[in-house]
Parts: sequence; C-alpha cells; structure tokens
Amino acid sequence: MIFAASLAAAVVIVVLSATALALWYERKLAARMQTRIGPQFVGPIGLFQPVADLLKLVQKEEIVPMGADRVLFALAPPLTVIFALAAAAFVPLWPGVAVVRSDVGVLLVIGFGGLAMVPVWMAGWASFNKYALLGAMRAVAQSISYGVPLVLAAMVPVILAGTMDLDGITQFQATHHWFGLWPIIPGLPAFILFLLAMLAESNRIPFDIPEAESELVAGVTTEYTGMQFGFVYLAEYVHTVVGAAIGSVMFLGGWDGPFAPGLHWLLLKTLCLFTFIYWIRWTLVRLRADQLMTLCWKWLVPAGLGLVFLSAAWNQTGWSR
Amino acid sequence: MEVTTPVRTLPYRKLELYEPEGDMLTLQLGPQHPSTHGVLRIKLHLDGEKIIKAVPYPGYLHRGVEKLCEQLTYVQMIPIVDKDDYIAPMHNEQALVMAFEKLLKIEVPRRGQWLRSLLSELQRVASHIFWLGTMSLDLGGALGGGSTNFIYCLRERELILDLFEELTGSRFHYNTHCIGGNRHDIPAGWAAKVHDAVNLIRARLPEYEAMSCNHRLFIERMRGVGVLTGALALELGITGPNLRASGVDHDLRRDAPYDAYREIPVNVQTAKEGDCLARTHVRLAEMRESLRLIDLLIDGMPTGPINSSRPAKQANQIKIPSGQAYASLESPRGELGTFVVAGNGEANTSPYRLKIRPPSLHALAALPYLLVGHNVSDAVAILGSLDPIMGEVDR
Amino acid sequence: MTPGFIIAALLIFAASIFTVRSSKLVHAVLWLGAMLASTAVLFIQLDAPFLAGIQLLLYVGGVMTLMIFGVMLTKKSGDGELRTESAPALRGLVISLALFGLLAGGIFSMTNGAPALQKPEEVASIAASVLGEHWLAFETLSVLLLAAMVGAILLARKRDAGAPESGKASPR
Amino acid sequence: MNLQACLLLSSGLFCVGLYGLLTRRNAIGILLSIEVMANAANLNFVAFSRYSGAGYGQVFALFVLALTVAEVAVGLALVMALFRSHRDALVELASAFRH
Repeated sequence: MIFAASLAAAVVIVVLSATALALWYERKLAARMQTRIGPQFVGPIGLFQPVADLLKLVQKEEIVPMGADRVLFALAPPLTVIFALAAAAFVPLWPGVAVVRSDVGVLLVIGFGGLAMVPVWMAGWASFNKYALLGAMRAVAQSISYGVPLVLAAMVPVILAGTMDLDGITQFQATHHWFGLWPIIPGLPAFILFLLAMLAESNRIPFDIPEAESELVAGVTTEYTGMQFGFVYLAEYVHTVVGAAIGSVMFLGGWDGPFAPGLHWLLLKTLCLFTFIYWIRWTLVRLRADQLMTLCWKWLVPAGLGLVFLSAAWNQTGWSR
Repeated sequence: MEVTTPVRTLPYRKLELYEPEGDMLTLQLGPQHPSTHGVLRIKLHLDGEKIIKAVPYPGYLHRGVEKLCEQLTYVQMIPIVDKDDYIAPMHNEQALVMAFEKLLKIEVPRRGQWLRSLLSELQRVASHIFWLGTMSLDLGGALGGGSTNFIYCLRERELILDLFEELTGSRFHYNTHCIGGNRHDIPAGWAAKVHDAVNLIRARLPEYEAMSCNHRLFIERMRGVGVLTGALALELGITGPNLRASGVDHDLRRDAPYDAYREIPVNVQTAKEGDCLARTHVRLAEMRESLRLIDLLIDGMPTGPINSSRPAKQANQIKIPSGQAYASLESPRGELGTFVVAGNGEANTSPYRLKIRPPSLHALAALPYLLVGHNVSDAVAILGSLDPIMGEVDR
Repeated sequence: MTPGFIIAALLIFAASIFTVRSSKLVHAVLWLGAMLASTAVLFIQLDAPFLAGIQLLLYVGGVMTLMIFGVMLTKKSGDGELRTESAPALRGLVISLALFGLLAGGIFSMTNGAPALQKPEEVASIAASVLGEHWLAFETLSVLLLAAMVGAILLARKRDAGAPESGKASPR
Repeated sequence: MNLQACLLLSSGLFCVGLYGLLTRRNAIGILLSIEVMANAANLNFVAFSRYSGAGYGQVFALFVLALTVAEVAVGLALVMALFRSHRDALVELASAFRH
C-alpha cells in the first residue's frame, strides 16, 4: 500500500516533470523544423522555459466571463489534468511494476481516455462562448467516434496476448517480439490505427478540430486565462505523453529491450512516439470536422474490425504460441 | 441606353424556416478573429456547423485615405496609399502615379517603365508567397503544420524585402514611385542579387508545393470548396487570380498592357474549377511566371533615365488644373485602379476627388455566395483563398 | 463496511439525488456521470474490474456523450430552469419512500443472514459465459442494438428545413 | 461491506430514480432517472454475483449495460423528434405522437 502510494506520487511527479521537459523539447523541435532557434534564454539552452511559462501563467488574473457557469468553469481544467494523469497509473514501468496493476488495465486506460472528454465539454459549455460551444460539440463528437477505432486497435494486442493486463501484454511481447514487428499483419496496422485514434482522442493535429485556432479562436479554451488555461494546456501534453507511453507499452514492447533496465526503454520508446506525434503536428494541416468523421467511420472502423478478425484468426492458428 | 441589371437570386436560405433559439446559431466571425486577415466581421448564421447565411461587414479598418487625399498635395499622397494594400505597396503607389501621369500626359522613360515592371513582379512574388503562408496558417493553424509553411514562406519574402530595402531604403512602405518615373535607380550589384533571390525561390518552390497544394490533406480541404463561377465573378467585378481561377482569361498585363508588358508578353495563368484549390494553383503558377519575368526584366533592363524630370522637391510643385483620369494595373489581387478628378481650390495642388478601386473589396462581395452550404472550417479556407487585404478593402 | 465502500456509497447516493433534483439539465447529466463513475469504483471494490472498465467506457464515455448531445440539441430546455411542481414532487417522494421502506424491510429481514464473499469471477469466465451459455442472448442483443441504431437514426433524422429559396439560388 | 449494505444502497438508488421518474417533466430528465434505476439494478446484479458465486451476475449486468445504451439512443431520438415538432422536450407534448 505504502509502496503503491509512493510509486503513485513518484509517477505523478515524473509525468509532470516529463511533461515540462516535453514542452521544452517540443518547442525546440518545432523551432528546428521551422528554421528557428526556439527558447534559449531561460536556463541553459532554454531548459527552464516551461517554469517561466508556469510562473507567468500563475500570476495572471483569472477572468470568468459574465454568464458563465462558474462551478463547471472552475472545475473543468483541474479535472482534465486528473483524468489525463489517471491513465498513467496503469503503465507498467518495469516488469511486473505499475502503480495500479489490473487484469483489465487496457479497458480502464481507454475508459479514462474517454472520460477526458467530459471536462473538455464542461469547459466549452460553461464558458458561455459560441466558439467554445462549437469546440465542445466537436470534441464530444470526435471523442465518441474515435473511441471505436481506439478500442478496436487495442483489441488486437489483447487478442494476440490473450490478456487485458498491460503488463501481461508487455510480457507476451517480450517473449514473442513486439506487435509492431510480429505478427506483422494485424500488429503493424493496428499500431498505426492506434496512433491515429490516439491522436484524435488527444486532439492533436491533424485532428485538433476542437481547438482549431484558425477557426474557433481557441475552441474550448477561448475564455480561459491564467492557471486555468495552464491546466488545460498541461492536460493536453500529459495526454500526449501518457498516450505515447501506452502506445509503446501495447505495441512496441514497453520495458522490453536489451542492455538497459526496463524504465529506460519505456522512456526511450515514449520519446520516439512523442517525437513522431509532434513531427506530424508541425508538418500537417488539419482536417475538417466532416472529413474527420468520414475517415473514422468509413475507413478506420472497418479496418479495425478487419484487424480484430485477423488477429482472432491468427490466434486460432496458434503460430504465436 | 437602357441599363439591364441581371437578375441575381439571393444566395441565402430562408432564415424563417429556422427557429432562432433552436437550430440556428449566429456566430460573429470577427472583427477580432485569427483568420479574418485583419479586421473583417462576417456574420454567420449556422445550422449546426453549416452556414446558411453569411454577411460580411467590412469597414473596421477604414482610415479615410480617399478623403485624406483631397487635402494632400499630389506628392504627399504616395506614402499614404502605400498603406492601403499593405502586402503589395508597390502596386498602390504605381496605380496612383499612373493616374496622375495620365492627367499630366507624362511619358515615363523606358528604363523607368522596365524598373516599374520589375518592382511590380518582385512585389507580386512577395505577395503571393505571403498569401501561401497565410493560407497554410488558416488551414493548419498557428500551432501546427500551417505555421511551419508560413515561416518558410516568410523567409522567402524576406529575400525580396531585402532587395527592396537596398533599392529604396525601406523594407515596406517604399515611396519609390513618383510622378514621371521612379525615385531610386538600381544600385551596383543589385541585379546579381535579384538573380540569386529568384533562383533560390525557384529552387524552394517545390518544397512549398509539397507542403501545400501537392499535399493530400491540403487538397482534401481545398478541392470543391468555395466554387466561384466565372459568370458570378464577372458580375461582381472580381479580378485577378480569383477571376482567372474561375476560367476567365483576363489579365491587364496582357489585355491592357502598360510599362514593360508592352514589350514582354505575359503568359496568363488560368484554371477552370473556380474552387480554393484552383485559386492556389493559379497563384503558384503566377509566381513561377513572375519569376520568369523578373529574370527577363533584369537582364533586358535598358539604359537611360528612370524619371522624365527631376523628382519634385516641394510638396506643391505639381499642379493639375482640371480633368479626370482612371488608370489601373494588375496588382497581385487583381485590377487596382485609381480614378482622380483634378482641381481642388485655387492652388490646384490636390485633387477634387480621388477614388481607389481595390480588387479585394470585390472579392469579398463573393463571400455570401461562396460560404453558404459550407461549414465554419471552410469559411476560413474560402476567405483565405480569396486573398483579401483589409487595408485595401476599407482604405 | 470498509471506509472505501462508505465513501463510494455516499458519493453514489448523493450524485443520484442531485441527478434527479438538479434544476439545470446540464448539471443533472454531469451528476449522472459522477454517479456512474463512482459506481465503477464500487464495482472495483466488488472485484468486478471488467465491469468497472465497461461502465467507464460505455456509460460515462458513451451514454454521457449521448445525453450531452441530447442536451445541446434541445438547447432551450438545457438553458432554462427545470421546474418541479410541488404536488407531483410530494407524491413522488411519498411513493418512493414507501417503496424504499418496503425494500429495506425485506433486506433487513433476510433469513439466511449475511452470505460470505465468494471467489471473484475472472474475466475469462465472463467471456466464456457470454459467448458460451448465453450466446443466444448475446446475439439477440446485437440485433437489438442494430435495431435501436436504425430506429434512432430514422426518428432523429432531420427534414431539410433550409432548402434554398429557388433552385439556382446558391451559385454552387 | 456486506451484501445487505449493497442491497440497501441499490434499493435507495432505485427509489431515487423512481422519484425522478415521477417528478421530472423534461424527457431527458426522465431518461436520466431511468439510468439511475438501471444502475441500481446493475449494482444488485454485481453484488449478488459477488456473494452468491453463481457467476451470472456480471454477465447480466453486461446485458443490462448494452440494453440501456440502446434505450438511451432510442429515447434521445424520440426527444429530438419531440423537440423538432414542439420546440420543447416536455413529455406531456408527446401525446402529439398519436396523430
């Protein structure tokens, strides 16, 4: 119990500091892609830029718009962070160790991912702003649609490994190559599908339609100021970091790897996925809401169903046992 | 003569069919909005996200330039109109002085004409490349792939602004055209720099195309969106790339040639579809054409004076007693014209009335027709693809 | 009676009361979400983590979303205060309290005392049960879901109110 | 925790749902109350399954979950239809569906 509690505290601290680092890393990465230099004045090579950002956000005045639903408005940003962090609890850090080990870890992780939509909608509704409301509508529609391919993609490693325990999945991958590698036919497409659905669930470009700042100003975050905005912003990054971690656990073998202890490999794989996600972000333009739905229902869901069938068939052959 | 106005049906859907509290949402896009390219307000009536009626309200950037020009002397106006179309100031100046030259019956020397065309083409490239950047920004957002392309495009525009800075001493509001020619002659070694810049831009153009009009997502967002028919475009007075993308082959540089275009033929770029993608293709093709023209112009630059007389030293030196004239040229956004009625007061140093015909204002007139039936995301794409510059719309 | 159970039970009960009493529909929906989420916590305590996951995914993720859509699309009711007249409120209170008294009496007079905890069910056995013994119910359920989906689409489909004023009104 | 506590909670929950069902006039409010009652039933299934070891409880709870999803979908569609024709979602108006 005490071990779990201290581990939980450690994970929260690690995830939050990793998020701060990720913020810096993303800004540097984006700057390099855009022939800029990026943050460089705060600390060595701008490493403390997130701290400066935080300080700036904390001392800003928090404005609640007239006509807003004050309670929901205040409640939504912390909730987004909590839900985004909750999924991190299930990530197996090294063999057999996670903050929460559950037989149905996959299900709970996806459940918490889906929950993240609720505070986003609360924020949009409570803001009493039409842009925020449109953003909230889009967020809800997107979340409920992309939940389906996300579950289907997650089903593939579950079926192949025969367990819903995240650590069990990783253990299975460690002995049978990773799902990104073998079996390559349901594995790799499922990974791509998972990545796409995860991008959509965490509202990253090209699916960042709920906060499309060129259309909806800032979507659900339009009316947020100060630390309230900081929370929403933070949750976005936490969501991406945790999503990348889950992706590497479920498809890239998690802590499995030679030479180094498990946590190193998990972090390395998460970093690679994170870089990939932000590479996409700083390269592509975004889709339109209806194109997003078309992509989901006409392509991703049938593909996911096919992959689930394929992996079940693969399981029947017994080759991977 | 009987004037027949064509019967144009309203583009709007019946608003009475929508319950104001139920299905319909009125969204004010602007005046402060990241994608209105300045300060434009568009009142959107939405059904869900679908636009059922759109009314643009320009005027937030009105600075009274035309009225101000009635008070200023002819020499003083040039730096003022620089700020109209703040993406292509060269064309503003030139359109103004062309009207005055027409009134005064001054012929610009051949080198002056070629220089003007060269500046005009350089400015056109700068304007179009800036447009490509903002268009990407509209589609991809300031926090996404769009901004990457935007920064790349701005980097290329800097090359041209550097050239202008070396020539005129200022990066943006040049005040280089004067009545009868130009103020600044080409400095030594400038021609080589122009070649370098042109070659660099030409070499990098495929990169931008790969990130924009050849990119799958970009095409998905642009194709079939905001189709402007040629007939409607002609009726609304839309000119420039917006018109040419709708299949109407019209370009003042070829159809009413001025300056060096009398000697150098321009290949006019057109497209048939009339959608946002066609407008993108036309602008990019025009950019390549302009790069070709720049090479020709700088290589064939004749020698001689650049001005028919010494530039006016005193503000009230130029006097136009009476008469009226209209002169227009092909700006990056279309036909930019100046209509001037001379003769104000005793001194005759300022016009009685001056009217600027901005192409962007006419492009905005198409918005109510183009936006209906699309959703909010498309509204941003359509507005961006029309390339309106609010400084020019409101003046 | 572990403290975890007491906390979860209190949360569930309070959230359910707020669900039925909130004067704003939006708040009611969110309270329902809170109640469903805390029920998921209770399920975990009852060694049914699979059901808890499903509850989170399907109820909080799915049903809540549907409800939210319902509230947003029927905006007039969502904005306004929900009135509850006092006479039906009293009647409802009496009826439900009477039922509660009946049920509680039944529960407290259970003759065989408090049964002991059994071995918790495993996910695999649930799966075997659903797809093995209860396959007919499972298949029927899928048909029902399909029928519900089709029916919902048919019912909620919108007649095109906003037809253009004339055939070629829109230049597109 | 014992079975009786669980049953007491679920019966309380059911009665709260019943109260909502009897007092709400808004159709969505009624749907919400039904959800509360269904949740009470689910709690019962899980609790009995846990204490009886029969094993079907969770399976039943799963079926109930799926059923409520279907019910909510159709119910909301009805509410939408009601709202479309009457601009409000009060159940009294639903008598209009007879025509």
